[in-house]
Amino acid sequence: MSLVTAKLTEEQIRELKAPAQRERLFRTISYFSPILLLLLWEVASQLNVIDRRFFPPPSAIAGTFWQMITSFEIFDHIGATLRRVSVGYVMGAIPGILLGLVLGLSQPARRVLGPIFAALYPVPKIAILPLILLIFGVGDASKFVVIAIGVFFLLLYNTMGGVMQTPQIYLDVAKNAGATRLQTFFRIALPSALPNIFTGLRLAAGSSYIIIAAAEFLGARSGVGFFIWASWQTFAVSRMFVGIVVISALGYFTILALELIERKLVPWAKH
Amino acid sequence: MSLVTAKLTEEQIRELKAPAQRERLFRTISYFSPILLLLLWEVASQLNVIDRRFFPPPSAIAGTFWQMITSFEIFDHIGATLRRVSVGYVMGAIPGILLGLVLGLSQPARRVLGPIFAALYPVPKIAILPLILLIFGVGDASKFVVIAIGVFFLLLYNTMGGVMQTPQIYLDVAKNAGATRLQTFFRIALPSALPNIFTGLRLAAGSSYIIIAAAEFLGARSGVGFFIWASWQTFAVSRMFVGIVVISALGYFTILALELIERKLVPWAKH
Amino acid sequence: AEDKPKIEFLYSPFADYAPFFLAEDLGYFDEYGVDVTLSPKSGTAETIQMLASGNVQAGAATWGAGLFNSINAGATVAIVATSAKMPNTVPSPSPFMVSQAAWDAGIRTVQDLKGKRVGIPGPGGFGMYSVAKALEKGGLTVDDVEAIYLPPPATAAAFANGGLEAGWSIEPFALQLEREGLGRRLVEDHTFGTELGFIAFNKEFVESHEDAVVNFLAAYLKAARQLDNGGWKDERVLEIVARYTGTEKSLLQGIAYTIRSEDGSIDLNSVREQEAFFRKRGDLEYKGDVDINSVYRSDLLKRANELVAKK
Amino acid sequence: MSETAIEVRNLTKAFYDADSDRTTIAAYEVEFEVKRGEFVCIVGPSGCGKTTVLRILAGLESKLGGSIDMKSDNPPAMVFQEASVLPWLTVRENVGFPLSLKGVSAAKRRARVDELLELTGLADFADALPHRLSGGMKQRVSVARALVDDREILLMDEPFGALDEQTRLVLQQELLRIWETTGKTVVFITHSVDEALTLADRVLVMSPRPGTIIADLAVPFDRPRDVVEMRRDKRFWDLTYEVWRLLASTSPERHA
Amino acid sequence: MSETAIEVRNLTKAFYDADSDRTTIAAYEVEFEVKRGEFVCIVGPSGCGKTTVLRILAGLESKLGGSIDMKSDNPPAMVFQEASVLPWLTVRENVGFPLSLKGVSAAKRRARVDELLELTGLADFADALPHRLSGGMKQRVSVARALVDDREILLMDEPFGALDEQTRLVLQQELLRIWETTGKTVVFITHSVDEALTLADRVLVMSPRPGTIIADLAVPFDRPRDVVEMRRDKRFWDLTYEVWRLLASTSPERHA
Ligand SMILES: Nc1ncnc2c1ncn2[C@@H]1O[C@H](COP(=O)(O)OP(=O)(O)OP(=O)(O)O)[C@@H](O)[C@H]1O
Ligand SMILES: Nc1ncnc2c1ncn2[C@@H]1O[C@H](COP(=O)(O)OP(=O)(O)OP(=O)(O)O)[C@@H](O)[C@H]1O
Ligand SMILES: [Mg+2]
Ligand SMILES: [Mg+2]
Repeated sequence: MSLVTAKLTEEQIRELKAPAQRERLFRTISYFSPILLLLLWEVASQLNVIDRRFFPPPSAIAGTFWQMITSFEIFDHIGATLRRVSVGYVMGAIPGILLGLVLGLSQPARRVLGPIFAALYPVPKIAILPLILLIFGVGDASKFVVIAIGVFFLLLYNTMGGVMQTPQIYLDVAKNAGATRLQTFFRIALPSALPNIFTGLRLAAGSSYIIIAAAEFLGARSGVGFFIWASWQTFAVSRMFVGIVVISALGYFTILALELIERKLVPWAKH
Repeated sequence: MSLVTAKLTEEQIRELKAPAQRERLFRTISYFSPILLLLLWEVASQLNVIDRRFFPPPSAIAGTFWQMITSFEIFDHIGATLRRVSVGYVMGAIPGILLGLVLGLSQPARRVLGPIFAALYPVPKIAILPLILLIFGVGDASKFVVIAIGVFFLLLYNTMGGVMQTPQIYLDVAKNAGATRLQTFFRIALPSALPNIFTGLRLAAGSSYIIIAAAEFLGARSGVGFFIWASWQTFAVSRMFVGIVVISALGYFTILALELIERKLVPWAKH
Repeated sequence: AEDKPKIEFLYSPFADYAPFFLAEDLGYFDEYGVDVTLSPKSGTAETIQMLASGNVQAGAATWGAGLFNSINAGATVAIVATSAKMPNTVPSPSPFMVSQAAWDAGIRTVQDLKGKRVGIPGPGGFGMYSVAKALEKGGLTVDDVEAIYLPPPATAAAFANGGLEAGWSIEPFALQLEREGLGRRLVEDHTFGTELGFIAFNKEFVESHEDAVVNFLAAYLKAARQLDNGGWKDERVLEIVARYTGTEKSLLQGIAYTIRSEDGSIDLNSVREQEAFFRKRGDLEYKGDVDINSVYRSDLLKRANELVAKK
Repeated sequence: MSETAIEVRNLTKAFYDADSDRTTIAAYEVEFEVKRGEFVCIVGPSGCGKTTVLRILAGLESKLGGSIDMKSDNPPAMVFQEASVLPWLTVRENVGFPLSLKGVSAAKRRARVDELLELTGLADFADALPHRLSGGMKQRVSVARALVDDREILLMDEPFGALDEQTRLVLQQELLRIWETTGKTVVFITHSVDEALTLADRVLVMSPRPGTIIADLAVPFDRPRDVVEMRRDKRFWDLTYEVWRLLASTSPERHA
Repeated sequence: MSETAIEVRNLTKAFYDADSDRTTIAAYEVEFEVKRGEFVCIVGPSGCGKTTVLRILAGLESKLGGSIDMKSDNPPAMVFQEASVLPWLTVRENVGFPLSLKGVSAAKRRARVDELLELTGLADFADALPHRLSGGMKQRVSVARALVDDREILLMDEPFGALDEQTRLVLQQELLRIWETTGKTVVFITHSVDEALTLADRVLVMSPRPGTIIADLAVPFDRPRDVVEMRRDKRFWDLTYEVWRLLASTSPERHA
C-alpha cells in the first residue's frame, strides 16, 4: 500500500484530510451553540416578549453572577452539588449497567426481574423519600441514593435494550471461541451495548442534575439546588437564574465530557 | 417444503412447538412477579423489619383501598392522572421521536441543535415550574407540559442513538432504491431505531408517572399524585400507600402494554 | 452524671428557625454544654417520622393535621417547647395577599373573593389554617372560594398571569411581591398569637438524657430572647440567618418575623383551636382531642428557664 | 449499441482514518468505458477496490479525483456485496421496496414481485422475515430487489457469491435473458473467472490495492453461450489462463 | 486414521415460527460420519440446511431428533458464513480473540496472530478496525480466527466464498498444508464443486430443503493435488458431472 501512497498529489491529500479537519472545526464551534440560547433570552427579555420580572435578561443577572464568583459563594455550592452528583451517578450507573447486562442476556432473569423493575420504576421518588431518609439518614447519603435510583433505571433499560440488540452472530462467535458466561458479558454484550449505554449515561447525566436540584430543594444547606430554591422562596429572581444557568452548564459539560469519552471508547460507531 | 412436512412425527411437532408455548406460559406467569414485592413488604412489615407505623403492611392498607374503590373516590384520581399522563406523554413523545430522527440522520442538525438540547436538558424542572405556571397557567396545561418535557428528552436521546446505530448499508439500500429524505426517515431510520425508541418509550412511561406525582403537588385537587401528597401532608399513611401502589400499578401496566406493542411492531428483534 | 450525648437537630432553612442558627453559630450550645449538629430537612411528616424512629434526636416542625395524626398513630416523640408563633402586631410575617391584577379589577375586601381562586400552600398545615382565618374576616370559609394548592414561588407566577386572585404568603416573599408590583397585603391581623411550630425530641432520648435536653433548651431560649428583643437589627445575626436560609442580607432587613413566648411555653389554646379546625375539615383520622399533654414535657422547659435565669 | 453508458476517467479514491492518521488508497486512476447494453465483468484480488468503484458509480461514495459520466434515464440499481435485506420487511416487502417508494400500487407491485420471487426460488418464503432465511436466500432477495424496478444500469457486486452452482446457473441464465431482452447495461463484480467468461462481453481485470485496471479483455464467445460447449473451446482456456496470469503476476498477497 | 471423529445419525432439525405458525424443516434425517483427520466437503443447494447442520455440530443450535457424537479433546472451531468480525476489536484483536479468552499471554498471542495475518494477507491492516476492511478481508479475518487456537475439528461454512480465485487458491493450499501437518478433522461447506474436489477426501451431497444426504462420494485423487493436473483426469469430470447431476435432479428451484 505504502508503495503507492506517494502518488496522491499534495492537493488530493489536502482534499482527503479536509473533511476530518472541517469536522473537527465544526464540532468545536458547535460546542458554543448554547450561547445562542442566552442571546435569544436576552433579546426576548429586552424586547419584553417575556416578563422581565420573571425572566431578567442574562445581562442583568451577569452582575449577580460575577458577585457570587468573586465572593466564592458559588463555588461552595457547585462543589457540594458536584460531589453529590458524581457519587450518586456512579452508585446508580454501575449496578444499572451490570443488571442491564444480566437482564439483556438471560431470558429467565428478564422474565423474573423485568416485571419487578417495571413495577418499582414508576414509584414516585417523593413517596419513597421517607423510607430512604429512615435508612440512609438526612445527610448526603440519602441524596446519593435518590440520584442513584434515577440513574439506575436509565442505565438498566438502556443497557438491557442494547444487549438485546446484540447481533446473534457475535454471541455465536463468543460461544464458539470458548467464552465463559462472564467473558460473554464483558467482551461481547458490554461493547456491543456501548452505544446504548452511552445514551443511558447521557440521559442519566442530565437527570442527575435535575434530581439533585430537587433533592437539594429541601434538606440541604448547600448545593446549587438549595441555592435556586432559597432564591425562589424569596423571589430573588436573578440569583435564581444564576443557579439555573450554573446547573445547566454543569449538566452540559458533563454531557459533553461523556461525548468525548464515547468518541474514544466507541470508535467504530458514527458520532 | 410442504412435501416433507408430514414426515415429522407427532411427538417431534409437539417438541418443536413446546418452547414457544412454554415461553408464552412463563411470560404470563412472570407478569405476576411484582406480587412478590407486596409479599416481601408484608413479611418485612409483619416482622417489624420496617416500622409499621410508617410502612403498614399491604394487608393493613387493603381495607383502605377497598373502601376507596367502593366509594369510587380512587377512580376519579386515576382518571385525572391518566388523562394528564397520556396527553403529556404524546405531546412529548412525538416531537422527541421526530427530532431524534432528524438529529440522528443529519450531522449538521446534530452539530447545531445537539449542544443546545444538552444545555436545556439538565435545567431543573422544579426550578422552571413557576415559569411554566406563568406561561401555561395553574391548570392541566402546565402539567401536560412538565410531563412532555421529561418524555421529550428521553425519546430524543434514545431515538437519536438508535438512528445513529442504523447500519450504513440500510441507508445505502434506501438511497439506491431512490428514497427521498422523508422516506429515508420513516422507512429506514424509524424502523431501524424502533428497539431504541421503545426503550425510550418504556423509560418515558415510568418517568411520566414519577413526574405527574410531583406535578400534581402543585395546583391540583385531583389525581393520584395529589392524593399521595395530601395524604402525606396529613400523615394519613395507609391512604398514602394506597396511592403509591396505585401509581406504580398504573406505571407497570403502561410498561407492560408497551412491551406487547413492541412485540407486535418489532417482530424481528429478540424479546 | 450523663456524658455529652450527640443531638442531631432537624431544621428547615426558614427565618423562623433563626434561634437555632444563632445558638449554634454564636456558641450558645457549647456554652450550655450540648453537642448539637443542625441538619436540614423537609416537611413535618418526615421530621416526626425521623424522631419517632429514633434516627434523629430532635427537630422543629409545624402544627397541623399531620402532626396531630402522627401523635395519634403513636409516634414516640416528646414536645418540649414552642419554636415560633405569630406576633400580635402588624405587619404580619405571613400576610394574606391579593394580586395586583385583582386589586386593579376591584377586589378590595375579603368578601369580594367569594368564588375566586385563592392560593394555599397545602392541605392540613398552617397555610390552610391561616387562609381560613383570613377568609373568616370577610365571613367566608375555604369552601366559598376555589382553593388552589400552590407554594409561594408559584404564587408569584399565578399572580402575574391571573391564575390566582389571592393567596397565602410569607416574608420575605411577601415584600418582594409588593416590590415587583405583583400583589398587595389584604389581611394581616388574622393569625395573632397563633402557635406555628414546636421543638420535639425522640421520647426515649428525652427519658434517658433529660439534662442534655434542658441544656439544649436553655441555649435555645437564650438565642430566642436575643432575637425577640431586637436581635434582628444586629448585623451579625442577619449574616448568620442569611447563610442558613440562602437569602441575601438585604432582603432580611425590614420585614416582620415570627416570635416566641418569653419562656418558650406553648399556648395550648391556640393548638387546640387548630386541631378543632382540622377536625372540622375532616383531615383528622381520629375522634376526640389528641392527648397532647402526654407528649408535652413542660417540666423540662421549666428547668431550662431556671438554668437561664441562674446564669 | 455503440453509445457510451458509463465513462470512468482517472478515478481515484482514498480513505483517510483520522484516528490512526492512515490513508488507504482504494482505487487509483481507474479508467474504463461501458457501452450502452454492454455486460462488463470486473475481477480482481480481494481488497483491490472493486466494491469501492461500484459504490462510486452508484453515487454512494465520493471520489477524490477523476471523472465519471453516466448516461441513463434513471439511477443505477445496485446489488450489494454485504447482506442488505431490511430486517423489518418480509421477503416480499424487501423485493418490492423500490416500487413502494415510488408509490406503485399494491396490486401492480405484487404481480411484479411475485414474478421475481418465482424466478429466484423464494416464493415459499414470500411472507417470511429475513431472519428466517439462509445466507444464499438473503442474497437472492437482494438480486430480486435490484431487478424489480427495471433500471437501465445494473451494478452487481458478487451477487451470486453465496449461491451453490446450480442456483447460480439458473440465476445467471435468468440475468442473461433479462439483459438480452431489456438491453440493460451491466457492471458485474465476480471472483469467478468462469462466471465472468460465461456472462461478460468484456472482462476488466484489476490489480491489487490500490486497484487500477490492468487489462480489458473481450470475451469472444457467441451468445447464447453453452456452459459446457464453451469449455471445449481453446479460447476459453486461453482467456482463463490470461486472467489468472494477470491476477497472479500482480498479487502481493501470495505466499508459500 | 480409521477412528470416527464425528458421527451424525438421523439428525432432524426444524424451525417453528410462532407468529406465522409455520414450520420449516431445515435438515431431515441427516446421517454421515467423519473419521479423525478426514477432510469432508458438503455441497448442496441454497437453503438446504448446510449451515444448520454445521451449527448443530458446533453446539450453537439444538436438534429436534437424531444423535450426534463428536470425539475430540476440544470443541470444534467454526468459520461462519455471515460476516462475523467483532466491530469493536481491531483485526489483530479479532484474530487473537479465542486466545485472549483463554488468557494466553500477550506476547505469545501476538506471535501466533501475526503469523496468521501474514498467511491471510492482512498484515497491513493488523491495527485497523473492521469497518475499514473489504468484504473478502473480513472473511479472511474469520478464517484466521478459526485457526488461531488449533482446535482438532474445524467447521467451515463457505469460508472462501467472497474471495477471488487467486486469494482463494492461496488459502486453500494453506488450509491443506495445516490440515496435513496437524491431522485436523475438517467439515467444509462450499458451493463450488471444484473447490470440493480440490480439498476433500469425501464429498457429501445434500438434497434441497429439507436437506438430507443423498450421496457420499470419495474423491480418488492423491495428495498433494495439482489443480491443473487434476482437471486433466477423467475422474475429475466424472465426479463433477455426478455432483451436478445429483444437484440438478433434485432441485425444486429450477426454472426456465
Ligand atoms: N432461525 C431460523 N428460523 C427459521 N428458519 C430458518 C432459520 N434458520 C434457517 N432457517 C431455514 O432453514 C433452511 C436451511 O437454512 P440453512 O441456513 O441451513 O441453509 P444453507 O444450506 O446454509 O443455505 P445457503 O447455501 O443459502 O447458506 C432454510 O430454508 C431457512 O429458511
Ligand atoms: N470505509 C472505509 N474506510 C477505510 N478503508 C476502506 C473503507 N472501505 C474500503 N476500504 C479499503 O479500501 C480497499 C478496497 O476495498 P473494497 O471494498 O473496494 O475492496 P474489494 O475489491 O471490493 O474487495 P473484496 O473482493 O474483498 O470485496 C480495501 O483495502 C479496504 O481496506
Ligand atoms: Mg468487495
Ligand atoms: Mg448457509
